[in-house]
Amino acid sequence: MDMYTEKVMEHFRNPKNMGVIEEADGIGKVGNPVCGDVMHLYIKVESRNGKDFIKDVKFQTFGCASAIATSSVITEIVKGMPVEDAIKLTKDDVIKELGELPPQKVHCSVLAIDALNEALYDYMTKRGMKVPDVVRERHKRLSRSGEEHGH
Amino acid sequence: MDMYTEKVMEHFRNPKNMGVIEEADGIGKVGNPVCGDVMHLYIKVESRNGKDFIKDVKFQTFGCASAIATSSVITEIVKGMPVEDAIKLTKDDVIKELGELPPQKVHCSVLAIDALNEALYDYMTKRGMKVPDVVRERHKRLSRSGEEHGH
Amino acid sequence: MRRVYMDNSATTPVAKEVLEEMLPYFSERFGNASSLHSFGREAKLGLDAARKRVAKVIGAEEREIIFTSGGTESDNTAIVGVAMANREKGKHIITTKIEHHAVLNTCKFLESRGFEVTYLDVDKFGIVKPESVEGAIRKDTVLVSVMHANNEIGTLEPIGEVGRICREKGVYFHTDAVQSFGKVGIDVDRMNIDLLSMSSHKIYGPKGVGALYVRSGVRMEPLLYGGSHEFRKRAGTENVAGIVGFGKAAEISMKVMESEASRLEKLRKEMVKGVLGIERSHLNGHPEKRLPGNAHFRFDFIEGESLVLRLDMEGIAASTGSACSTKSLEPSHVLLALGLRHEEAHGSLRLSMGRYNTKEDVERVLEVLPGIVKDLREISPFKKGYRN
Amino acid sequence: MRRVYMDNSATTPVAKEVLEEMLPYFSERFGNASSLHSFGREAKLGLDAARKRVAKVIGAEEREIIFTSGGTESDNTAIVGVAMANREKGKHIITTKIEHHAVLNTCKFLESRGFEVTYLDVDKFGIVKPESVEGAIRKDTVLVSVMHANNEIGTLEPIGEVGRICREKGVYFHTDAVQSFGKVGIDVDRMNIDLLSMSSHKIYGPKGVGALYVRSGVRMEPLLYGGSHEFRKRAGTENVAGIVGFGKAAEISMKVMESEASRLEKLRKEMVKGVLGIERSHLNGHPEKRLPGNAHFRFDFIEGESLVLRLDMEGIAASTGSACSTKSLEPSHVLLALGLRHEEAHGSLRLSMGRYNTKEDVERVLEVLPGIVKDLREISPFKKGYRN
Ligand SMILES: Cc1ncc(COP(=O)(O)O)c(C=O)c1O
Ligand SMILES: Cc1ncc(COP(=O)(O)O)c(C=O)c1O
Repeated sequence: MDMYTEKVMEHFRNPKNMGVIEEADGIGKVGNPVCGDVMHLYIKVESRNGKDFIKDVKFQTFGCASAIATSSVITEIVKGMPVEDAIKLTKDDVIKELGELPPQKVHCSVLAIDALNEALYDYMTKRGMKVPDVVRERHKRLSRSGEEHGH
Repeated sequence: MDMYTEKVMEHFRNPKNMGVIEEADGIGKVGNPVCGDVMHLYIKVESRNGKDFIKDVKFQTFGCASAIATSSVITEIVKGMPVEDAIKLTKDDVIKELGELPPQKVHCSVLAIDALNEALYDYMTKRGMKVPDVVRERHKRLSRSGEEHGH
Repeated sequence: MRRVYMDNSATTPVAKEVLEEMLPYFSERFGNASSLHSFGREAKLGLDAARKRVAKVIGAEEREIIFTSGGTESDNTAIVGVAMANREKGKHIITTKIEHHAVLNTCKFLESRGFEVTYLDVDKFGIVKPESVEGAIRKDTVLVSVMHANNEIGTLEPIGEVGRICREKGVYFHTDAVQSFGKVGIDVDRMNIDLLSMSSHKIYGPKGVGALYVRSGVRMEPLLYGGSHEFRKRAGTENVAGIVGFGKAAEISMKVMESEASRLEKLRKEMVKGVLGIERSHLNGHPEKRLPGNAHFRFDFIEGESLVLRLDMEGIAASTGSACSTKSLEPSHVLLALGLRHEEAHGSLRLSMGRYNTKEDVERVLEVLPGIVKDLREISPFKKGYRN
Repeated sequence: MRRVYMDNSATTPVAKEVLEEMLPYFSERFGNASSLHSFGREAKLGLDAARKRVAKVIGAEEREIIFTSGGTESDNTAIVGVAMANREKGKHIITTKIEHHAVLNTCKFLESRGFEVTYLDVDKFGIVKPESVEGAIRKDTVLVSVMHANNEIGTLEPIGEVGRICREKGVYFHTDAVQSFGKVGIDVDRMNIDLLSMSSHKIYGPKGVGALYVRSGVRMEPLLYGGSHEFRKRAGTENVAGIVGFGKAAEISMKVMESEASRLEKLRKEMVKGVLGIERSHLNGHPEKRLPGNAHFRFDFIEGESLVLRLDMEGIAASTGSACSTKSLEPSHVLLALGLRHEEAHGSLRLSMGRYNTKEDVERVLEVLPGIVKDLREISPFKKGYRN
């Protein structure tokens, strides 16, 4: 068995949506260079028929191949997704999309979910919206310890 | 390095002087089947010009290749030798003749010297001769413990 | 001179198909299986495939197979590893008097570290009674180690029953299956085995490779510390070519197991019949419950090493018992455990037949052996009986 | 795609001449070296010749060479064996913070058994000060273990001076020479070395073979118990084919040592010069006192694994440091010991050149590496500096 699935390597080789959104509606920054992974996620949100959609999303990542691949894949998953659905995503959705991650790399999928959470939190608080409990809890946990992101 | 020298193997393959001397002047029996080696040595002695010579010698041996080879070689060494010289032989004479013995087989050369000693002792006491100290001492040691023969 | 190799219990030649499968892993797919790059991944693929093949032979899961440097390391790892990891529970180990030195000397080492070891007796055929295992288990027993097939006399032990008893009593059960692996059917689940030692060079694979089966959940310390190889149970850069060869050898052995067993049994029966025609010769071990290819004899009044060397002069490779003890002066601990006297134990000869032996090989042995026995008895002072 | 292998510190391909010398020992001269018969004696001859060749490289006596299953086993045997055999004298061991895990984790194991271990610091180049060894030696110190060449950054340690100090103080000195054996001159007498670990697969020999030099008279317990192989210091049927290969590999290495060292040093200098042309790149380890073929870098703002995998996509095999730790999340303990920050330690790349690397290989790396670094920095949130 190879360490990484072909899908992981594909995203690593050709990461989608990398870069910065200059006028982002929400920015999520998680991870810590000390631990070897940092992910920055930028989102642009659009309202259509009273529903919020993630219109655009970009990332910057410092980290191993699976950190880069999970970053890329989370942007693909959420691009065009209603915010209310994006909130419900978990690390398993990321892993399922990639096929599999080696046990010691599962934390990268958590990192991607965390980055999304932080971007959504940032967006919601900036707009003065009510932040759903799940997003608030996750944010609290993440801000308590900048160094902990699931491993 | 092979375990045994070519000389050892030669004597093992074609042992010299094996068998019994029916009317032996001296018989030496040493070793113990429990330990895996037993040697019987038969000598026939002849006097010429007032000097005793080992005229004939034969052996029977139960044991490993080096026990058989040392038996064979000691018979070759002593055949025709004055008794007074045979008394002075040591295990090193046997080993030198064979080239070398593996460390765990050195006791076989001791066994051969012991068998010779016992055959000489037997011959001397039967004839009522004065037994030289070295032969008597060796005999005492050997008869104290039938099981000990140098290892 | 035509050479006849009859020492397959000591070691076996590497099978042609095995060597072929190994070759690319020396200089092409040579990567370190832990490396991230393509050379490493190619090596890892070979490693994983071999693990699957070895696991299959004994009905194990892949992650329960740890590759080692051979049967000796497997035995040491199992015994020291389980004893040390469970020493809070107790310091008592049970084994038998006829184990290979890789088990016995490891137990002796543990005795020097404060463990207590019970060495069970065997009957005159070399079989350990399952009830004696049951009777020896105490509250502080942490491990029972009973070999599957004895390497000298070939006797097969009732490890299924021993396994059942150990499972009932909640004691780990290790079996040294170095001689039986790939030759006799093994199912670790059905036989309730927790740890099992294997060695590649006994089944036409390369030397220096072995494996240890460790049931999931068994508490065991590693013997070798270092990198996190082999599920963190055995450190050291994996011997990929060797392991690939072992895997192939295991696969072939499983495929031919039944046909080889019946073929070798026939050869053995011929051999036994022929050799017992020599006066004052005896078969050691059980007449039926033994490894298919193992024939083990003793001859009164002569000594084993001489016999082996005389056979060697005729181009026949045999042994007195185990290869490791050929240079020792002690008679075999296995033969003594059968109740044989020292002088009887000195006159033993093991003819272990394998995949490349034929009917002609047996005939050749039967042609020269009687004369050699006669010759050696000629030199022996005991033509009629042991006396000094 | 043309493949370039630049991970020779992780492992090397088996040299053609080595494999050729091994081949007859698989299926022809396949006997068990402990067997009395001709098959066994043929194997024994191969074993003895290999022992002679290995001994010669380090100026040792043949009987001081014990064959093992690799560098890891050699390290474990030396450290556990000496510690346990001398525990009446004391339970203190000295080593460094930059040893291979085969040494470090073995020391950790001994800590769990009541030993005390001092882990010495190194300077920013990875060099341990001999005076710090001297200062750490106590009455109850039984062993000092300092590696010869570091496997990640390639730094060469002043083991001659450490050896002299240990000899003066009457403390056993072990050195892990797995990376330097056959590449840098070693003389166990001149350097006052008591125990020295070697591994075959780092010098174009097969994997799964190694050796431990043990000076005559050194008190050491075996790690593997069983038959009386290897002067009773390491049980287990000898891996004859592997050992023969190791012997040949050792012989070749000695012959080409000097010419290879100067050739590789040239390649390395070219590589270093080229790579340091990339902005914010750094050389790790000592600029001169290092293994001839080792070039070890770090690049700000990017992570090593990504770098290795991107190079792999271009057919270039490299590593972040040691192969064994590639799957761990921890940054290298070696780089941290140099005083690098965690985030710096994550961005490392080891390019280890060997016998089959050419100028073209170096050029190929220098052709693609700058672009890859640039790409990865594009994705990185730290284009200008580390901040969160
Ligand atoms: C029953 C048994 N156990 C253990 C071993 C040791 O295996 P290895 O030679 O692979 O170390 C052997 C053979 O030598 C054996 O026959
Ligand atoms: C310095 C050092 N020590 C020990 C080892 C372990 O050797 P082996 O892989 O042969 O077990 C290695 C390589 O893996 C090494 O580089």
